[in-house]
Parts: sequence; C-alpha cells; structure tokens
Amino acid sequence: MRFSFTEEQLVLRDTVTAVLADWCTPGDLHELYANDAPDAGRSHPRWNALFNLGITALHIPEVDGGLGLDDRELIAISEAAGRVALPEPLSETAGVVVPILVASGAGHHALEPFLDGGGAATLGGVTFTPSGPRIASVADGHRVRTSGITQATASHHLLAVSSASGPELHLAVTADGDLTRTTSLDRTRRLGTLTWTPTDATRLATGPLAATLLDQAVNRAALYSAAELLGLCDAMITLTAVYVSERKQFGVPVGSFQAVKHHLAGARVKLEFARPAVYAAAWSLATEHPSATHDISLAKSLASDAADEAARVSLQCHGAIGYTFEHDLHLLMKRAWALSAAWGDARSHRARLLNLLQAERSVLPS
Amino acid sequence: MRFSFTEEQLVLRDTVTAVLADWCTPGDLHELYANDAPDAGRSHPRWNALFNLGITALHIPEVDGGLGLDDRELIAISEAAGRVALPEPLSETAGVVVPILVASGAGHHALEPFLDGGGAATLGGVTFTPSGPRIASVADGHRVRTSGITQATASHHLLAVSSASGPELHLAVTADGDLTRTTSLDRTRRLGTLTWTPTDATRLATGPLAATLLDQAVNRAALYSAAELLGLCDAMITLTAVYVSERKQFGVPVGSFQAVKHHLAGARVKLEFARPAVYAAAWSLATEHPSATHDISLAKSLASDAADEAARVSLQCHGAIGYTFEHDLHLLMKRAWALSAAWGDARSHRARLLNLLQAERSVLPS
Amino acid sequence: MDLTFTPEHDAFRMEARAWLEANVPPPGALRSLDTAEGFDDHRVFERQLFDARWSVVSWPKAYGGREVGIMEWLIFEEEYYRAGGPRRVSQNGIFLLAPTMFEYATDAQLERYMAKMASGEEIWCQGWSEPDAGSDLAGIRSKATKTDGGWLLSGQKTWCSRGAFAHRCFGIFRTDPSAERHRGLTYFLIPMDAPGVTVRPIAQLDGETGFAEVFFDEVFVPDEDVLGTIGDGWKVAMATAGSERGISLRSPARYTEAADKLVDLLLATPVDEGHHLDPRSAIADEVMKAYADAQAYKLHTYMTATKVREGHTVGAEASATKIFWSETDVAIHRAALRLLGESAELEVDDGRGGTDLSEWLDGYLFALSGPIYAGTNEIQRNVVAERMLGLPRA
Amino acid sequence: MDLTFTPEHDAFRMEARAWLEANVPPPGALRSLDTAEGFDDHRVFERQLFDARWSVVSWPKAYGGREVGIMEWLIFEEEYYRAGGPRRVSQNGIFLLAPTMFEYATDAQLERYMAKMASGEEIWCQGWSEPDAGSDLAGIRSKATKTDGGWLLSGQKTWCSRGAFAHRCFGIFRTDPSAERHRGLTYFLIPMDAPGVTVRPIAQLDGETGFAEVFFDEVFVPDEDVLGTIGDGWKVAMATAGSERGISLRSPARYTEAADKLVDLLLATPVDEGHHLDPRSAIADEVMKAYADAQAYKLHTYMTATKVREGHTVGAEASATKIFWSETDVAIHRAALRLLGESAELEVDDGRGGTDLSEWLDGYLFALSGPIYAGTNEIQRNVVAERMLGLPRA
Repeated sequence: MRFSFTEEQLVLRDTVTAVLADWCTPGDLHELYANDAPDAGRSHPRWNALFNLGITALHIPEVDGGLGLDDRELIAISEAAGRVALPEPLSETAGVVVPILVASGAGHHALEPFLDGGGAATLGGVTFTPSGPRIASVADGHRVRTSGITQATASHHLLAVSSASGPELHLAVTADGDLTRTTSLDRTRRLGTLTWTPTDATRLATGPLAATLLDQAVNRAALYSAAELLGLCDAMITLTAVYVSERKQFGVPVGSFQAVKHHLAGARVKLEFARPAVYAAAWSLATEHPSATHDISLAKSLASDAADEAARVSLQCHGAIGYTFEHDLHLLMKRAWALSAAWGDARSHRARLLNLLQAERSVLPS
Repeated sequence: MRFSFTEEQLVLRDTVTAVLADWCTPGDLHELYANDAPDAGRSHPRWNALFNLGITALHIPEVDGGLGLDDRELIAISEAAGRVALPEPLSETAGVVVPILVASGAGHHALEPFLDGGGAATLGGVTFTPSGPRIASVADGHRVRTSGITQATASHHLLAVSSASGPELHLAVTADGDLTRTTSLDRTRRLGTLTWTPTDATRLATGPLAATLLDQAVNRAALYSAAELLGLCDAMITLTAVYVSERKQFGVPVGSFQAVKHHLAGARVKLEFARPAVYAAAWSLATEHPSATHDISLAKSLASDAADEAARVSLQCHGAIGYTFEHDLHLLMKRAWALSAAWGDARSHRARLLNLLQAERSVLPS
Repeated sequence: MDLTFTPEHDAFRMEARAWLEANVPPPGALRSLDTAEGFDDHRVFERQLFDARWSVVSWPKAYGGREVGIMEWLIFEEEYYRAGGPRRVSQNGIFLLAPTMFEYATDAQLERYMAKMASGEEIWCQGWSEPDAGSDLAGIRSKATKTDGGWLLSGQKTWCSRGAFAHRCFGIFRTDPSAERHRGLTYFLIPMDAPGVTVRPIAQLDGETGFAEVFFDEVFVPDEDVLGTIGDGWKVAMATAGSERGISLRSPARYTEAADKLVDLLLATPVDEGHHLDPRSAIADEVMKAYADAQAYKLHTYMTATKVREGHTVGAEASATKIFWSETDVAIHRAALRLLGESAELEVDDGRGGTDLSEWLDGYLFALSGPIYAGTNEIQRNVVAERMLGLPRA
Repeated sequence: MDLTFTPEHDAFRMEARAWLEANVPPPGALRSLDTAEGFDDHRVFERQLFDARWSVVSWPKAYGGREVGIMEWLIFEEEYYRAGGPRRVSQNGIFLLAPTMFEYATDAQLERYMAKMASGEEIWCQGWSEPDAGSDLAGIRSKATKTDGGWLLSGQKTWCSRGAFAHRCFGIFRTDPSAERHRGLTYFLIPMDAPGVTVRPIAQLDGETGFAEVFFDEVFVPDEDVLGTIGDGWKVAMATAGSERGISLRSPARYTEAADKLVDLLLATPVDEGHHLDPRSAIADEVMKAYADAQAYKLHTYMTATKVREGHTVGAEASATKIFWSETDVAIHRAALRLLGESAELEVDDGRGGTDLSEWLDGYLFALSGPIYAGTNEIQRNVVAERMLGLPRA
C-alpha cells in the first residue's frame, strides 16, 4: 500500500502541465469560441507539442515502440488537461482509443499513427447506461452514422461501433467519411457526427471481444472524464479564490465574507475527496483489479458532483462578471457541465454501483 | 380569491394559543419525559381546558350541537398546538376522528363524547403509501391488534380498521381493550398498541364507504401533521434566533456570523413557503375541492422538508447545548423528526403527487 | 379563506386567453431578445399587446392599462405563460421603473413616458450597478453636477440589462460629492441617444448581448428628468429594488408552467430497464421537488396578493421571495438538464437554418443569473436573518 | 501507486480478525457506555483488548502496543468495525490525549499513565470547553494559580465527554491572568477524585449521560502533572485538536461498515408496487451517495496515511477531513432513518426486558454531534477557506 504518485509520474505530469501552459491559454479558448467554423482553432502546433511528449504512445508496450506506461501515469496528465479545458482529443486518444487498440490485438500498423504519425483519435456513437453501453450508431445503407463524437474535427481516427450484424468495433478514418458539426454550448468540445463505411480494414473486433472492448471503452471514457473534471474543479475554485480575494464590496474583499468562504470551502472539500477515488480507479484499471468497474463508477459520480458544485459556487461567487462571455470562467464551467453529464452522470454511476453491490450480495452466502 | 384567515378564525386561534401557553409549557414536557410510565403526565386539566373551547366539536354541524366549522379554523389551531409540541390528541380527535365520524353518518351517540363528554380520540393501524393506505392491523383470533397509535394513553377512543372480512372501520373504546405501550424517541408521543374486539357497536362503515373514509382519515392525518410541523418549525427557529442573539463566542453574538444567519434564513424561507400550501390544502379539504389529495401531498412534502431543515439548523446553531436533554430544543426536534416521517414523508408524498399528475395527463387529450 | 376566482375573474381570464391564443407567436418565431433583430421582433409584439390593452393591465387606462387589481394581474400572467408568451422586452420599464414612477413621478413625467413605455416605443434599461458597486449599491461613484437647466452626468454603469439596444435609462448618480454611502444620490431618467453616452455591449454566457456597460461623459439631463427630490435618490431607488425583488417581477406562472413542462419531460423520458435502481425515479424526486416549489410559490403569491390588496406592505419578506423564486427557477431547469443527460449541452435547430440553445438550456442560463442579480441571495439571506429573525448585524 | 496490502499486512489482518471474531461481544451485550454499569462493561472489554495487545496497536510495546505503522492501525480499525466492536470507552485518552503525550510528556509521565490508559484501568475525559468558550477555545477563563509543589485549579469545564464516570481529566487552564486569548495557558493532567472536583452529569438527547460539567474549586495538581511547558498550553492543546479532527480519531471503517449495512437495509426494504415512481429508487440515490462518500473517505485516508508515513504533516487538510467524515456520518444514518420511515422513531427490545434506541437511531443521534464538536464545521470551513484557499480573514 503506497497511495501516491512516483517521482517519475509527477515529473511527467509537470512536463505536460508546462507545455499546456504555453499552448493552451484562456486566450486560445476565447479565440476558438469566437471562430467556431468546423475546422477553426485547430492547432497543429499544440497537438504536436503534446504528441511529441509521447503521450499517445504511453499505453503502447515498449516492445512495440511505446512508453509501456499505463493509467497511473495518464490519469494525472488528463487532470492537467482538464485544468486548462484542453480542446484536443488527448484523453480520447491516449486514455481510450490507444489502450483499446492495444487490447484488441491490433497490429503495428494500427498503432503506428500514435507512435510517430501525430495521430489523434476519438470515439462516439455510444453512451453510458447503468446496465451497459447503449449503442447510438445508426445504419445508413452500407454506411454508419455515428454521432456524439467529441473533438471530432481535431481527430484523424474514430473508434466506433457498427451493429449491422452484431456489434463490431471499428477504427474509421475521419477523412474518409462525411463529418458534420454539432453545436454544443461548449464550442471547444467540437462535437460532430461522422458518416463512415465499415470495411475489413477498419474492423477491430467482433462478437464477445467487441462487447468487452466496448465496455472498456465506455469505462475508460468515464474515468478520463472524471480526471478532467478534477482539473476543471481545481481551476474554477482557484480562479474564484483569486477573484474574491481582490474584488471589494462594502469596503472589504468579498472573500472575507463567511458565506463566500463557505461556498468555496464546500467545493474544495468535495474536490479533495473525489481526487483519491479517481486515482484509485486508474490504479484498478491499470492493474486489472476486479473492482475496476465499481471504482470507475465511484470516481465518476464523485467527480461529477464535485464539478457541479464547483461550477455553481464559482459562478455565484463571481457575481455578474462570471456571467459574461469575455471572462474566463465560462470556458471552464461549460466544459465542467458537459463532462459532468457525459459518460454517465453522478446518478447513473450511483445506479450502476448499486447494481454491482446487489449482484455481489446475491452471490455471497447470506 | 381571498387567501387569508378571517378575523374570527384568528381570534379562535389566539384563544387556543393562550390556553396552550398556560397548560403546555416546556416544563410540562420535560416532566412527561422524566416520568414516562404508561399513564404518566396525563393531564386531565389540560385536555379539559382545550375541550372546553369546543375544539373537538368544531367539525360537528350546528344542528347536532357542534360549532359547524371546518378545517379552515382547525388548521391554524393545529399549527398552534405544534408550536408547543402538545402531547394530547387534539389534531387526532378534531382533525381526523370527529370529521370521519361525521362523514360516516354516525349518529348522535357516537358524537356525544366530543360534544360534552371530554372525549379524546386517536387512530392507528394504518400507514400512508403513495398508492393508498396500508393497513397494519393484525387479526388475533376474534380480536384485532392495532399498533402505531399516537397519544394512545391519552385517548378514550380509537379509530381503527378490522380487515377480517373486507376492510371495516371501527371506533373502539380503548378502555375495553388491552393497551401496551411502545417506546418512541419522543416519549411525549405516547405511542401504543391496542388489542380490541370488533363488534356491531364499534362498527362505523364497511365496503366502499370504509375504504373512502380510510383514505380520508390518512389524508387528514397527513394534513394535520403538516400543520403541527409548521408550528414546530416556527418554534425551533424562534428559539434558535433568540439563543444565537445572546450566546457570544469570539466576543460577539454567534448570530452575527453570516454562516449562522444563512442557516436560519434558509430554514425560515422554507417555512415561509410551506405555510400557504398547508393552509390551501385545508381549504381544499374543507370545500371538497377535487385537488384536495394533490394539495395535501404538496403540503405534507413541503412541511416535512421545512421541519427537517429547521431541526437540522437549530441543532447546529445551538451547538452542544442543543444536544442536551435539559434544553428545550429536543422537545421540539424529536416531535419534528417523528411527524416529518409520519403519514408519509416528503418523498412519499412527492411520489403520490407524480402519480396524480401522471393520471391526470393520461386523461387529458394530448 | 377562499381560493376560487370570481365569475368576473374567470371572464377576464377567458378574454385574455382568447386573445393570447390568437396572437402569441409560435415558439422560436421571434429572434433572440439579445440581438438587434430580435429586439425589434419583440417590440413589434409589445405593440400588439399594447393595442389590445394587454401590455400593462394594472396601469391607469390613460397609459394603456385596464386599471385592474393584483389578482387580475396574476391571472393575466398565468395566461401569458400558459400561452407561451415571449420574454417581455419592456420588462425593465414596466416592472421595475413603472412602480417607482407611479409613486414619485410628476404628472408631466407620467404623461411624457408611460404610454411610450407601455407600447414598447421606448425601451428602458437600468443603470444601477457600477464596477465597484454591485451588491453594494451605496458605493456608487458616478456623479451629476449642476448646470443651467439640468445636470451633467459622468461615470460608468454596468450590467445594464437591455442596455445594448434600449432608448432610455434610469439610474442613480451622486449629486452631492461630499456625502457618502446612501446620501447625496439622485435618481435620473436619461436618454440613451444623448451626446456623451457610450454603450459597450457585454456578451453573456451564450455569447449574446443581454447587457451592456454604459459610459457617461458630461451627459446633459434636464431638471424635469429628475425623478423625486434631489438627494433623495436612494429612497426612490429602494422602491424600485423592492419591486425587483418582490412579487411584481416574477409571476408564479413562469415557474408553474416551466414545472409542468418539466413533469411532461420526465414522463416522456424512457425508463432504462435491466437494473434495479431506476435512475428516472431518482431524478423524479428532484423533478417533483421543483414542481412542489413552483406550486408553493404560486400559493405564497396568492397570500401576498391578498395582503397587498388589503393594504399591507411587503417588507423584508420580499427578500425571502427573491431567494425562493430564483432558486426554484434554477432547480426546475437543472432537473430538466439532468433528464436530458448528455444531450443537454446540444443546441437545437432554430428553424432559420442555424442552431440555438434549447429552451431548457436557455432557461437554465437565464435562471443562473437569478441568485446573482437584484441583490445576491447572500445579501438577501442577511436581510431575512436580520429583519425577519432579528439576528444582530455583524 | 499501489493499493494492495503486503503479505505481512494480510497476516496482521488475519490475526486481528481471528481474535476479534472470538472475543467481540454480540450486539447489545454490553450495556450503554453512557451509564455507570455500561461504563464498567466496556472497561472489561478494554482490558481484554489490552491483554491481547489489540487496544493500542501503534503504541510502543512498553505500554501495551505493537509498534506497528499507520497502515496496520487502519487495518486493525477496519477489522474492529467489521467485527462490530463496541464503542471505545477509552477513546478520549488513547486517540486524543495519547498523541499529545507522546509528543510532550516526560518519561515519568508516560510511565505513570500510558499503560493504565491502554488497559482501561484509567479512563480519561477531556476538559476543553467552558460555558463561554465552545468553538472559541482561546476564550478560556478557568485558571490555575501557583502554590507549593503544584497548582490550584478553579473554574468550570463543560461538554466533558465521559466526564460523568472518568478517572482523570486533561485540559487547559489560564496560568497567567494578565495574558489574553491564546497566551498564558497551561495544559494539566488532573485526577477526578481530587478534593474540589465536582461533577454534574449532563444528559444528552437520548437521556443518557454521555458528558458532564466539571467544577474545579482550588483543585491541587502537582507540578509533575503539567504537560509541556508552563504558558505553552495552547500549542500543546492544538496538537490534540489536530488529532481530534485529523485521521486518527475516525477510522474510515466506521463509515464504510455503516454504509455497507445501509446498502443491505436498502436491498431488504420492500418495494411498494402500484405506482410509477418507486420511492425506494428515490432514496436509493441518497443511500448510494452516502456509500460513495464512505468509500471516498477510505481512499482519502489511504492517501493521507501514505503521506504521513513518508513524513508529511497534516495541516489545514485536517479541517477538510473533519467536515467530510462528520457529514458523511450524518448522511449514512439519515438515509437509514428515511428507509425505516415511520418506525425510525421506535425503540427496540434491548434483550434485558427493556427497550433501547435502535442501532440506526443511536448512530444518528451520535452522528449529529459530529458537525458540532471538535470545532464546529462552520469554524472548519473558515479554516479551509483561509488556509487552503488563501481567502482573506474577516
């Protein structure tokens, strides 16, 4: 039992944090909001700066040319990406698609883009329910329409499901399909719908393996949303703490009022106790611990609630200024709202937790 | 539309309040706690003082010798009784049993004790569920065992159900049965179980009429619990406001701290908005408005939540002193806890509200 | 105690309902209030309301009203929300400024402004807050100095709702520079097209310009546009603040209609089978809590209206009311977004080839401002504690 | 990052489990801790624990401990709650006083007190609060004046947990009457049977005497029973306060065990058929929230324990921890009472011909004191805001 990051893990996280500080400023996000054409704000240099740190190859075994690391490293990196509301598919690529590719037994060819091709990948067409993934891809003749794709315009590859004859998992090339943009309140999520053609070349898995990988993909998406929510929480609370320490009303900083203190203290306590649950779930997932599903639902439910609370009190403590488009708060708040609901909200994950506990108890002798 | 009490109604309420101030002090309640033998603390003078105001005859038509008034008068009286945590079956007698007797068509003989016999009555053996009353009376040979009777040792009559051959409503004489005491956290609720014998003489109604009256009885019990909760809320908040204005810490009254202010303000707001709902439900019931069931569930859900909140913040704002047996707060708080759960807690009443709305919508053309 | 409406009330209701059913534009037909085009769309509808004498039912007939009482006003509002009437672009004028005008304005002022306010010809914005005076209105620094025949106003106001497109502004300025806090303030009625007025629109959360910063550089306002007495602006302004927080701004129907739609949304949400805990039931309780609060607000308003009609005034209770309606509004819309789940963030087809916020998301963003504006709920809780419960001031 | 236990940890766990399974009395077998008889029942069990060297596992072997680390302590606590071990009557001594003793006591003091504390031979009560110094400990007025060979203590302490039956008391008294607030205080170890000590038991919510007022009238305490330096009592006391709020008082197992039982209660609660909103599902979410918080507390504790073991100290985080465990405890028990519904208020057969609070009701009443004692959660929130978030002091 040693529940903390290693020095190496912290160094890697801090390196990523430093790169993000350069390449993902509030100004960059404001620009993306201002200029929301389908391919706008796409920052090849930003993605390359992250890619060059090897993050997308993190989960790839060393024997295949990757870093041979796992979720214990990546979880802290995703948290850092959340802190700046990164508008790139970093968690999607490194936390979901690449590990699924590795687990699917896909060969070197499939992994290559993520080793040295600048590859960015995402997923879509599936949502979380307490009883399992719900497939939301729709057949369109020989093609498949997959909606709900995050960072769609920033991704080269799409992990998606075709369910024509039983569920199949595919890795589609976005440029080969037709991409249409969906407008989210958080423009920087760059949601989209891809209509693509399943082929032998795109097929990753069928039958039970496809179902297992799909379960894993949704669990991974939930966990990495939770990690980003931690970062968002922290960023909102910090931004607000600075603001209320400076902003004066009635001749004193508003942060000296007990009501403001208690709002922020409450949010901070929630964050403080959500964080270990997210890290523990990353450990469970990386070590294939039998409690991984339980731990991911625990993590997502706590992180979603913490983020809702942090968003609520941050807006309230900012007062009217937080309600403006030009202030930075909304950049964080809208992402927090979206991720809190994405891949199962707090309630849905608590529902799954109860299902798991109930199943466990019915197996045990009474 | 004139949503307020008449002068006469307010005078009646204030008269009752004055009598309660004399006959039901915190000291009286402490004594009842201290001396909790089955028949202890029974205060004939207190009941007689209330009886002499004619409250038990309030619902009896003038032609039968009663006051010919209704729930619009009684609701404010029950609120006043709640304010002092009255340990007598005032709401049970005047708010539930007598109106049911009147509605059942029972003759003068049945009503007589409540006109000039000092009669006190209560009910038991039934609980609220969102889908209707659940009968909790148990057959015991020819006898019936009825539990969950409030103010059992203070009541001469018991409105109870026998379900041997279809539900029947009876008015049993407590002295004719065997009464055993049940211990509640709130000793002053004087809960009990009566084993009694249904006879032709006790039978009030059978068949559909019995079912209808049972529905009404449970609705009435819920409404009058809500009214008492309003009084309890108000009393807890007032007691606490006085305490925090006097009690000093860090050299100032604790009531000057914003956290304490906001706790109490929150509770007061909840009370402020629960109150009209309780009064409106009394009006609906008295005027046989079709929304009466809806309005009672609305009232009980709001009053239960308001009382839970008032109890919570009152204890917190009192600090350790509120946690002691010798302080008055627990007299109010324990009653509030009990009544908040009794006759359907807030959630159960919201569940019934949703059932009602769903039924309504399925009837309406879409 | 009587919670039924009279036959006259019922007739009034039916007349309003008939007109509204025939005239309220379908959802989305008017463009967003917070755009220049939408602002005009909404003014056209205000004119229709005015012509049919529905825009300000409680006002004197001389200014386009019907001189009806508070119950009729509540009935009209119920019908307006029931019919899905659009947001009122003239709201700041008719609900916030007008009650103050009727209390403090000269006959000439009433003559000059009220009918145009009622018809939407002149839209008013509010000039309350300043960068350093948000919740603390007494900290106002914008000043007015006397000049021949009037005053020269200088300073900066912010969070002026409707400020981007409005014709006139009402607000308070410091006329006695030596006085502090609540003293030496005066209430002015200001033309937005006067020389020296500069408007900087502020985009709100959804990117649209619901409010503005307004800069005043020696803006001339004639003596006849002072409302009330010189130096008495705080008292006059507090009358408006009372209206803003009190019952007049927020018709209960706004919440009961939204809550009813929320229940519809709940009942239309598919139940997910295959597991024992039904999350729809878990959210159902949150939905019904919001529904119950909307109903409670309605009944509370009827009780308050009865008091008002019988001559009582609403004091600190207005603070309790403001806390309650603003939090109910958030609760209703938050529950809806929870029901919508992952799709809550998505915009919907606006019927004009673009997308727009869904009704629920738009309503949520709007609701979020409730606990902040018109005195934050933190300030209101202080008022409830100190004035309703007698707790000591800090 | 490694969340598994070593084989040595597992062996330690199994040894503890075996002993506890064989020795923990069945539920209700010991009478209530807050009665004279129950106090003795619990001391008998403490002696058994001590004899098997389970009463203070992390202490030096010389005083009955096993000198194991914080992880083993957590494991023991997990097993203790898993086995349904009774409330620890020696808690104030072994969890609150002992850490301070190990930091400040002389060897002679340790020799004199620690083994008897560990065996339950001497039960300690705390003497912190005074009638006018509850959350504001710096307002202490009880004083100690120097006399030959020791000090004479006078004044009044209140809310002394276990005070009605304890043998010894630890607390701070003002030794420099001219000093104010945090200065001039000294920490004393006081025999409760000394002349001049008067105990007034205070009945708590359930009518039992969990705490007491203690009056001191020139009570002699010898110099060797001063803990730490004269005048340094605040610093010494804060070390105890840190323990009280920190991880040492509240084992996560206390909450995870209760939360697991809560889930069992939920799954055993009958579903009411015949209506579409299943109230069990509505409460289920509240149950699972409590369950999730208990799990979160456990994981947080593992993380804190890792830090502590690696030499970090716990500062303001202890305030966050205290807020979280106390509110989690209330949430778990409140959810259980909601599931029990109307029967929640009823007492249950105590197996000795009487009735007693049900486990859940008893747990709820106990939990309610959590947000109040050891520094109210309001004070703790101030600490979190000022020390963890850097907000300005009022």
